[in-house]
Amino acid sequence: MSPLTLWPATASEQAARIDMLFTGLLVISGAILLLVAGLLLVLCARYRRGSAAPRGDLPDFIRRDVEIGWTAATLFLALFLFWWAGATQLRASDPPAGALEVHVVAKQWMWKTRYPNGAREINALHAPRGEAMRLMMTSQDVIHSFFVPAFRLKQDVLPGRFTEMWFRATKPGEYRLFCAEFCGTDHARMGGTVTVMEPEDFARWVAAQPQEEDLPGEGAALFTALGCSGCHAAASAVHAPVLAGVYGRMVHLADGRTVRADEAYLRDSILQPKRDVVVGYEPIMPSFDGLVDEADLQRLVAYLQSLRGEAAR
Amino acid sequence: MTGLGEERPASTAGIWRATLPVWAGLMVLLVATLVGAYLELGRFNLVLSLGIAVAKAALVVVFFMQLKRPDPLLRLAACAGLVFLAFMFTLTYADVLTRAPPTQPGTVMPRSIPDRPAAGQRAF
Amino acid sequence: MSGITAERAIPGAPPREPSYLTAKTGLASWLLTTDHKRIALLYMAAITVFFFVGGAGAVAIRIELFTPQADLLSADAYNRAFTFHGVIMVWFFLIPSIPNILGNFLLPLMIGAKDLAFPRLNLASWYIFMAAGGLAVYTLLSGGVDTGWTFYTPLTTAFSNGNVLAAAAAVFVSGFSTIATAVNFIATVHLQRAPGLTWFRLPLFVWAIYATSIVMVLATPVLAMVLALIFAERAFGIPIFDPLRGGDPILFQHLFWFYSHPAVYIMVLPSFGVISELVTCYARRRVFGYNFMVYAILWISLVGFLVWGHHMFVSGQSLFASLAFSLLSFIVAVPSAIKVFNWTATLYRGQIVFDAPMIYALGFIGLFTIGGLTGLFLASVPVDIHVTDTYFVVAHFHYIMVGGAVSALYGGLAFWWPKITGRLYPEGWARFAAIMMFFGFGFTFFPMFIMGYLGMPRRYHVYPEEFQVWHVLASAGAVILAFAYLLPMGFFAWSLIWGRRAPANPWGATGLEWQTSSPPPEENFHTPPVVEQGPYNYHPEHAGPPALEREQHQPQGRQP
Amino acid sequence: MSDIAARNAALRQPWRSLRRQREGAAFGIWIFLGSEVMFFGCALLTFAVYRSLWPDAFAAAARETNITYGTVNTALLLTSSLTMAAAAEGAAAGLRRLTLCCLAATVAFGIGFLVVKGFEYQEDITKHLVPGAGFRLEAPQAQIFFAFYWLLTGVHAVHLSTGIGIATVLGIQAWRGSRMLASPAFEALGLYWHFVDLVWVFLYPLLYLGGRS
Repeated sequence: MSPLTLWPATASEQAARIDMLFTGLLVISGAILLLVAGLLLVLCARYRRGSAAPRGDLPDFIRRDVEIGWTAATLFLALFLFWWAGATQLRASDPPAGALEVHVVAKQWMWKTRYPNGAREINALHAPRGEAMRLMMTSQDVIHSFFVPAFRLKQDVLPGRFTEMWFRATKPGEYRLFCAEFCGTDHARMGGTVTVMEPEDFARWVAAQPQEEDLPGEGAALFTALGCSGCHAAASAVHAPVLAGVYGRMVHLADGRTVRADEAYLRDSILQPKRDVVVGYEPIMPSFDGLVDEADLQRLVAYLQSLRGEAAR
Repeated sequence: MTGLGEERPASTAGIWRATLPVWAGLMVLLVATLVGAYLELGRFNLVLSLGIAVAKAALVVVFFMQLKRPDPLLRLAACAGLVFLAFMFTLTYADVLTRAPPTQPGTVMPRSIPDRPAAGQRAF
Repeated sequence: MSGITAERAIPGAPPREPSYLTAKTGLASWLLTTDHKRIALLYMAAITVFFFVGGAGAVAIRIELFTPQADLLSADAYNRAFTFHGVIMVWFFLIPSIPNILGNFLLPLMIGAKDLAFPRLNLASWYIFMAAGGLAVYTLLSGGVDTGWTFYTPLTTAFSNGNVLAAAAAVFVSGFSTIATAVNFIATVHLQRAPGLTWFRLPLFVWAIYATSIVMVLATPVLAMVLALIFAERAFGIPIFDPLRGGDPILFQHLFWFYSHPAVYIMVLPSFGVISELVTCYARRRVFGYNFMVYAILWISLVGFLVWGHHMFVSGQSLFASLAFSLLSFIVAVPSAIKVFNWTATLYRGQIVFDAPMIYALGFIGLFTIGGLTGLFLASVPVDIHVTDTYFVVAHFHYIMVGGAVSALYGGLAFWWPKITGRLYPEGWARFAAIMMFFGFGFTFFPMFIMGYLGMPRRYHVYPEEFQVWHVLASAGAVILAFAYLLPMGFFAWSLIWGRRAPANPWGATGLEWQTSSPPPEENFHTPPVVEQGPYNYHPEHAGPPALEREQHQPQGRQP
Repeated sequence: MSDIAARNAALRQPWRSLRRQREGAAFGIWIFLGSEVMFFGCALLTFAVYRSLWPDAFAAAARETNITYGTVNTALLLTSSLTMAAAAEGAAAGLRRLTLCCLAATVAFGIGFLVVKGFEYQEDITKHLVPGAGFRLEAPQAQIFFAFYWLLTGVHAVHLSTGIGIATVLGIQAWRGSRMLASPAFEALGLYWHFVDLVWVFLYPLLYLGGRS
């Protein structure tokens, strides 16, 4: 990059819209600034001490009408800008259905990304041009912020919850990724690269990534290692529900409710087992809150999901 | 501004006559809120107990804190905090109540945090 | 450009009567004084020290950022430097500066009172401030704190290895001082006004200090509580914002910004008051739209409480809340615009004199306009998402708080220097310093807008090379700015000994504070004034010799 | 005659009249109380948000508090407000005996409150209701409830202790005669005391009455 860049690279649909809004704001505020500065200079020159310009009382219309006039004008301008900015934001708020979903986990001081097929990267994100990509982000420690200037996008990443953002890249190239929320010692070094590729190249790249052991397989290992199988196996002495095929089924709870055993339900049941106890069982399961981290949870849930087919057989 | 110290009871008996009924009212409300807490009212338990708290506060403010005296300055000062508190509650709840479910706290468990007190991470 | 100082100094002034400065002597007469004027000087001494301490942090930051690598400071040292710069400058310089120095000194004088309503509380407030300052300096000496001045959880509560507890305690204690001063100011304005001084005859500076005090009283306790929560969580491990136990770090941000956005108005509203006094005096004109100016001040202090969420557009706050806060933020821009327009319009048909305070005031209007207009960018949700947490924001708030508040502080100090000390500052040097401050400021902070939009994140001690040119520009500008700050300290100090004696009203100004001698006697007025007119009773029609002109201006008050 | 002398002795700079000075004191305290409203309001907002996020954990946690102690303390504080109101009125009316007796009673009720609170704290500690390792309830969010329980009652106790201290000093000064009954300090103390009482009036239902039905 040349040392005197004045405008950042524009590489997403949203970036183009924000640039337009930004330019509009520049023009409007530039005009206001020129007006104020011009008035100041002209008035200072004309009414400097001892100049020949006439003084005396102000006419009534200046005192009242002008004041009301510019108050109203400012208010309308403010409301107009709100409408423009708000509309721009609302257009971009919901991700399109079928967006490619990538999980992002932030920790001091790195970014970890994981693609749907299990490929993983650190401090890097690859994205196909022209396709929507949705990032589901969470943090393992403090608040970070995922910031790609070329996309004009930024979203804080918090521990204990997901935040999401989406974009559709428009221009192949390599762009900077920053952490924008101060996160401790090496905040300034918590960055990486976002690479936008042509869709074919992206497909080739993803396929070529080393495939890690599949999530369900890792989940199965955990299921044994954490002792889940001790109770939830069919032959167990402890009275606990058998989990084969539970995913996606409706289950009846002890308090009379019926819920679908979806991903959220499974997560909750691992972390807060006392909350939604299935009818006919005692609330004896310990909480695994703090014992399993987010990645482990994803593995376990993936394993339980994989059992669906088994039960159908 | 109206003066202070006017229309005030000047005798011991007068003072008790002015204050004891308020105290009695407060005690009645205390019993009421205690009983109310054990009634099965669902969400309205909170409404009831806070309503009674507001009533008690009103008694104290109006009679003990002398806001019944027609001094606009003091009334203004007394209301200012409440008005801004209302702003704070409204706008904070405008966020908390409209967040998408995955962005509420407690959706994901972060990895246990190293150099913090190991307090309560394990509930068993 | 003809100055009024040179012509105004009255040769062979009458023998000086005892002033508040000379009425009593000895260290105890200063440290135990309940005289608001002396307490103002105590604050001035303390705040000057903190300005240097906070400034040292800025110097370290700007030197480090000269190159993209970490040369001077390690990552941790840099984090401590900017945190300390922020904490000291916000709570120990900007927030107390104009209210506690100029406000303390001028408020009773401007309303014709003998003192503030609660003089002993005023002194106590200074001691609390000093205790807080001591804690802040202790924080620095004990290794500093590396959380940023915003103290975001859970970094602050669980991860930071700095001395968070001491820093939080320092800010917490300083809050008591702020609240005590504000209570004092509000009660004074309500109950100590001179006979005839109705609300709409108050100078705008008094209105500004009054509105600021309301903001202080209602916002500071929220900061105090939220710091207490942080303190408890870090010190005793009780979970409040802990995500492991269902806590919500965003809630912390709501509470923090509920204080910290109004805090911006605590810093800038008093400047509005100062600028209104300066512009009217040097344009020799009644302020344009006095009532609108008053309503604008009150409107800002009210709506200023409702816009805090614009700091949180990327925090994970709901879109609905973001849009609501965005609308309110655009609306709060209106009264600020009114003020800028009205100052400009005050110049119309004036007799403008370009003395140093006026140059500071004109510089203020320019810088504040840029700062305010870039506020529109930050109120727009999509643009803010891109530029928040970048140097764009850094530039924006420095334009408001440093370009604005510090220009007003220096302008106000120069303007009231004769009243405070009884000496005239050297006009030529002061004009030079004022012009230098304007340009030095522009060189330092304007490049930050550009690199902010390019994507340079804030709080980075190492950065990609493409930003270096802008950082070098900013650091070079900072050198000019530093001289512009130091120079007035030099000539103000010089004037204490060699400056010419000031008459009671060297600028021919109309405020009540100019109706008493310079420096004022201990009891402020020999005979309590009675007010019969509105403020700013200037008459630009006549541009005669200054001495004549002074008599033509009806003073606001009269001695009965 | 002594009344006028007393009034003059109570008048301070920069006030022009005692009446105005009294109004100033009351107004100053009211502004300060506005600030205190925001102080406690901030914590109550945090509490309210968490209560709406985790209603079950908060109800379960609230059941663990000792309602007997809480109720007794509420009664004690409300009664202390009665005596404080009588003391302030008595001082304004120049009734020395009433003022001194009622101030003493107020201080006694205040100390009584703290003593009961001490027993309650002790019980809470033995019942493992301090957030952290070994906390008694399982839901992690219950710890947040108790974080607020300790924090709010603690901050309230600090306020109350301040009130007790000031009341004691004023009482001794009035008894010795070094402070005139006409001084605005009594009314100011009264306002502060009632405010501390009001804080408890709201803490009581929030901390003790939840989840009882």
